Amino acid sequence: MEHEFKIQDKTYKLKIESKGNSYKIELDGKRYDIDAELISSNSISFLMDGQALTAHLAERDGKFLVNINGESFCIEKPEEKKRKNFAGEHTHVGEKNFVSTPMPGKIVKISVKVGDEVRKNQTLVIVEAMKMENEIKSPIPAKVKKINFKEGDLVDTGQPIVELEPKE
Amino acid sequence: MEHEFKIQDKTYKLKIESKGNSYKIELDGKRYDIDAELISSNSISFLMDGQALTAHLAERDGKFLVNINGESFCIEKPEEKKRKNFAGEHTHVGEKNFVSTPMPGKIVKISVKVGDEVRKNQTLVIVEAMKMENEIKSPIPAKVKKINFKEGDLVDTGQPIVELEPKE
Amino acid sequence: MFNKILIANRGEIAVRVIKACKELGIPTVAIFSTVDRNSLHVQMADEAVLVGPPAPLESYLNIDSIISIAKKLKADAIHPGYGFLAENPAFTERCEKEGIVFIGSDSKSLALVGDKIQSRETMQRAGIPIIPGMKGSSKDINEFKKEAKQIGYPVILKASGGGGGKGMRKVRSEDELESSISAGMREARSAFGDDSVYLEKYIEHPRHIEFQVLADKFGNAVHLFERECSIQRRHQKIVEETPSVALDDSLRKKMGETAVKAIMAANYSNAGTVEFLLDEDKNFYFLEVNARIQVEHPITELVVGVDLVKAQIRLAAGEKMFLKQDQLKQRGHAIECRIYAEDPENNFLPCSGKILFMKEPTGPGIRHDCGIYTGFEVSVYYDPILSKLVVWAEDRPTAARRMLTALSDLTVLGIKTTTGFLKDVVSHSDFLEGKTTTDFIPRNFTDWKEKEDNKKYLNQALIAAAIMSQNKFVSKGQAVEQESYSPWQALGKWEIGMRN
Amino acid sequence: MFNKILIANRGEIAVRVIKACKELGIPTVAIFSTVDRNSLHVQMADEAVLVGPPAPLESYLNIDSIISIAKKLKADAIHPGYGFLAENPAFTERCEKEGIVFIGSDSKSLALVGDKIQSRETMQRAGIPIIPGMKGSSKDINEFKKEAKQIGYPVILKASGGGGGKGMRKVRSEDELESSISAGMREARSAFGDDSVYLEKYIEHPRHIEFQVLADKFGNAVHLFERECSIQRRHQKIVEETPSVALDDSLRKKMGETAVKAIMAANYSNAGTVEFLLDEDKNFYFLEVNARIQVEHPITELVVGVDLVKAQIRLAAGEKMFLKQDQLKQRGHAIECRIYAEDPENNFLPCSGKILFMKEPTGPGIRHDCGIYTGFEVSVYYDPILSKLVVWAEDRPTAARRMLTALSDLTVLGIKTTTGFLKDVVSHSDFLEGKTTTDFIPRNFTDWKEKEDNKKYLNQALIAAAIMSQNKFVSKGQAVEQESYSPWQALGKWEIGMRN
Repeated sequence: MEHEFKIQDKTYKLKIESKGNSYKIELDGKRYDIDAELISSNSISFLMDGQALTAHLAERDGKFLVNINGESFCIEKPEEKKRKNFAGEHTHVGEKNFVSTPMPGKIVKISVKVGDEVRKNQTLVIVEAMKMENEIKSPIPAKVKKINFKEGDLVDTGQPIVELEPKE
Repeated sequence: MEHEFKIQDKTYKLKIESKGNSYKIELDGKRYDIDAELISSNSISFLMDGQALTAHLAERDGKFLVNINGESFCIEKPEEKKRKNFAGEHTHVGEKNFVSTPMPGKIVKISVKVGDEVRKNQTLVIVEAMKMENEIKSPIPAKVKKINFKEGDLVDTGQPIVELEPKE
Repeated sequence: MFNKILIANRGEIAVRVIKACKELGIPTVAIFSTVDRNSLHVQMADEAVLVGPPAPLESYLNIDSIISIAKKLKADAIHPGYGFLAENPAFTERCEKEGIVFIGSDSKSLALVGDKIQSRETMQRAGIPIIPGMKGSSKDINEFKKEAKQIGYPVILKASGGGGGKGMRKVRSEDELESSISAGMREARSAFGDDSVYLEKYIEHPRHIEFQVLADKFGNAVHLFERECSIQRRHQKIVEETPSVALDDSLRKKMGETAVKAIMAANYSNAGTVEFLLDEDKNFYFLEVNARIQVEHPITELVVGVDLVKAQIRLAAGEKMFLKQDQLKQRGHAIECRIYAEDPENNFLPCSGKILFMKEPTGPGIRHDCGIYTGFEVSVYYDPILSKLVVWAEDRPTAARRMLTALSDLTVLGIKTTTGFLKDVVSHSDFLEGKTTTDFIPRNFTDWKEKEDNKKYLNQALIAAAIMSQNKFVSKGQAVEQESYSPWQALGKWEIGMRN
Repeated sequence: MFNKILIANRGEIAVRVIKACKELGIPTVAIFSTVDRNSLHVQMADEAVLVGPPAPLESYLNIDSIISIAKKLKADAIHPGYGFLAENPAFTERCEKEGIVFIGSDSKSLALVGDKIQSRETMQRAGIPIIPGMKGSSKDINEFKKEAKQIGYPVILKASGGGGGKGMRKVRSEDELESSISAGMREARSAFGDDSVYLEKYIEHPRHIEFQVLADKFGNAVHLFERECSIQRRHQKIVEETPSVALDDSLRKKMGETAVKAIMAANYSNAGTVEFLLDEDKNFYFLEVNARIQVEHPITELVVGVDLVKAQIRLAAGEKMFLKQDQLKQRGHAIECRIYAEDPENNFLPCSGKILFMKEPTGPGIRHDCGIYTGFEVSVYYDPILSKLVVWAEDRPTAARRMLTALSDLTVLGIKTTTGFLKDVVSHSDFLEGKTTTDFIPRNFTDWKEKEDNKKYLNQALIAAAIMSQNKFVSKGQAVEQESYSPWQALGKWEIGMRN
């Protein structure tokens, strides 16, 4: 069986054969003989040529969250990814020409109004979460096209708060 | 809905009505209003008239094993009990006229042979488990009827090791 | 001693206080907001009562509700923890009026030390060195501008009403002054219910050294030595240790005596901390009195061998000072790392969400003061502190090494934490050499990223994911059935059995 | 320092040693028998190798296999833990021949102190008080009978080759002598590979007081004060504490000096414990030297502030003594409770089976040295110790109280443990008053039963069971889906999705 995974932008392919708790795995042209035991529903104990390791795993949104000896990995399964929506992604800015908050919170201040021209890095909105204020700034010189919230509103990640029209 | 439970030889009946996480329970003629939250798959957090409690539970062989603030309970569900076999029970002696080991181990010595007359508390068999020797004694004055194992054998809980014929 | 203590807090500090009460045999009342029904402090207390909606002003800052719960349940004392109402003289005064013992100092001394400007004046009169700065707060931007110019940039903006970095901002030039003041005032109001702010001289490359003091109600006080808390980001301490490598015995003695003098000058009782800045020439300046149990109190407990929370309760109950200064000794070295739900790769923005899996480090010399568990939902409403990992060892290098292995053993899946960042902090050469000044983080860790390429276990992580993906385990039907004994799942199967 | 250490043990002590090695930066090799593949020490070591079938003689006592694994993996030192090969001079000698450092004393001194009769003679010559008893072992029952008569009943039968209560039996009269000797010899052979046993005078109402000693290879030794281990059942310690209430400073000093003298007389190096009996008139008698790290070592670590396992490793590597006697101080009080998989209501018969759910106690002053976890299968093959719950506090009453709450917080479902029994022990008035002699358990706890009728939470337990039984949670389909994020279960659902 073959598996394809992504970590950040890099793709990895693994071939895997198993018999009971014994696995033969091919990765990057190297072969590994592995004895893997399920220690709990979130933990696997491995022996790889004598090397002992315990991996802790959880799964969410088509991704494996893995921790081995304090190192964290977020491993995407590309084929599953497609079936998921994009909620929870950090869509701050960029191609979409709007700003959003990277974490849910309450809008305490909106410093601009529709039609305003804004500098790059000018503060547009202040969102308070966990008692800290976070300034949401304009990533580009732009004109404010639309404002979708008012002060006091709760706002979730990914929701467009202020929509922008880029200036050349 | 009604539930019947047994702890040791005592039977308890509970009436229970629920709506979301709210429960109305009647037990021993008393009524309790309870807010119960599932904290993990083995733990419930209760609020009973302000009193806060966390119960840890596991289930095996038709029994709930419950621990609350360090107090342990073994709660049987009689209706489920019937469908289980009796393996794992501590059937030392008694009505069945045989002796068995309360834990799995290895027979290191059998001190009697078929036909022997034995006193009450006379050692019949020595079973070693976890590096400790445990003497299995005759619960009654009796005559040895049958011996089902030999020295060196592994023996499980509940298996009749020596069968006895009671003496009047 | 008290009959019942209400804990007006949540998270790890509420858990810590409940444990102390349990050991003292005092029943506890937890309060919780609607999003905190499943929090650990609710599970551990003897009684737990809903205090209000999630917003702090309506729950953990809601004085009327808290007092009425205490009276209804006949709690004769309230422990405020840190944050929330811990340093609010109005709350303390209300407790005093209602005949409930506030576990802390009295409202008068709290009002004094809680007002940074007043307390600076008091300390100055008592002969304690202070940092040059504004004599009072103001609402007038021009006054701030004038004062700032007089003190000389860079200056630092502080909230009069509280600590913990809330409302605090470094201001480099007049350009930044106005927006900093507005933001600082809003944060101050939200955090402390008081928007007064003021300015002080910003000292370059200082160390943050604080002294723990315990005082009874009869004018007796001892100090329990220092904590160095120089490693901060956004003026929030993240790593603390004791002893400080910057102090020798004579400076330690002098600062300790000054700390006791400061506490006496304020007529302060119970546990309090006197914060100093120590400059590069070993001059020290009074910063403020933290009139509460500190987040970082465990390192003192481990090195001095005194339970500070129990001491608070005993002193509040009117016991005379039970410790003698000359019998207090430091032994070994302790370090604390604060574990926050924050994304260290994204400007430490707080994160919320569900803890999918957690495993706590254990072992000799490891203490984990923890407010979360597997399945717990971290909400957006409160301070993102999840837990405090504290280690003790015979000496500083051993403690640093122990902290590194303990951080590696701490597993939290499902939410970003500062753990990986902290591993790099405690293994950084400047940390190991004791070069810890308050600019340690900006100096060494600006734009920190986890070193993806250097990860040792990349292949193993991929292999783990592959084995999980392999439906082998599942199709064998072993996983859930063999490894899980949850009654829920058992009932699930039983249900199915019934339908057949 | 060593390049790699093989740990020739299992369970909590193997875990303890691996943690020490990790902090020292030394890679570790675990060995495991076929039933121990899922044990904690295998998960924590850097390398893990199958050593043989479950029976100890074929696995953890299999000298040839262990040596060959060490050589193959280039481990240059072996830590034996306690039990198994810890006090086997043949194993130590083999290590010496193979050029592998045995982390303990050398084979010559081990042979001396391991032979109780030889060591008694050596101690007697060195002027150390000993208990009247047989001069040597014997295979002749008549010699035992003669000696017993001469010493006077009651006498105590002991294994020459080891400690820990294995092979040890009190003999009240000549009637019991023969069967006791046979059983003792069998147990001794099974536990230590040597069936020599001997007799000693049985002292009434003694306390068991032992002193921890550390010695380097150059003739320097210090003691780290006493541990009182009087609370025993079947000659197995179950609760230990330090300091002992029975010692004053002058007796403590005298016994400590005697302990160091005993270690020197045996030319012993590394960590060793000198056991004494203390009678009602405060006379003390040498019992034996325990030539290993003790089960109860954590209480000394907490009170004296020294990591004994790391000290063992450093001393074995040839470091000179790094501690000075006059700088060692006791601070506060520590208690250890051993958590065994035993049924205290059924003559402490060992129990085996699966741990369905476990929750460890945590908090200030609590240390839990643990070899098990939720889902772990306790096998019948080895010593039934599951973990050690250790607390430290400022004083004895506070420590006892902390132990009681920590025991209440320890949850183990699925297997019987001694936890409930230990709660009654540490809250017993004799314990609280320090009336701890070795007959504490038979005196106070014969036929102990858990007080079912006195249980406070009976109704709540029934209600919990009822709520679980109510299919509400399950039919809502919340339980498994919301609360469990196991990839196995996720894959399970995904599988079903694929088939549709």
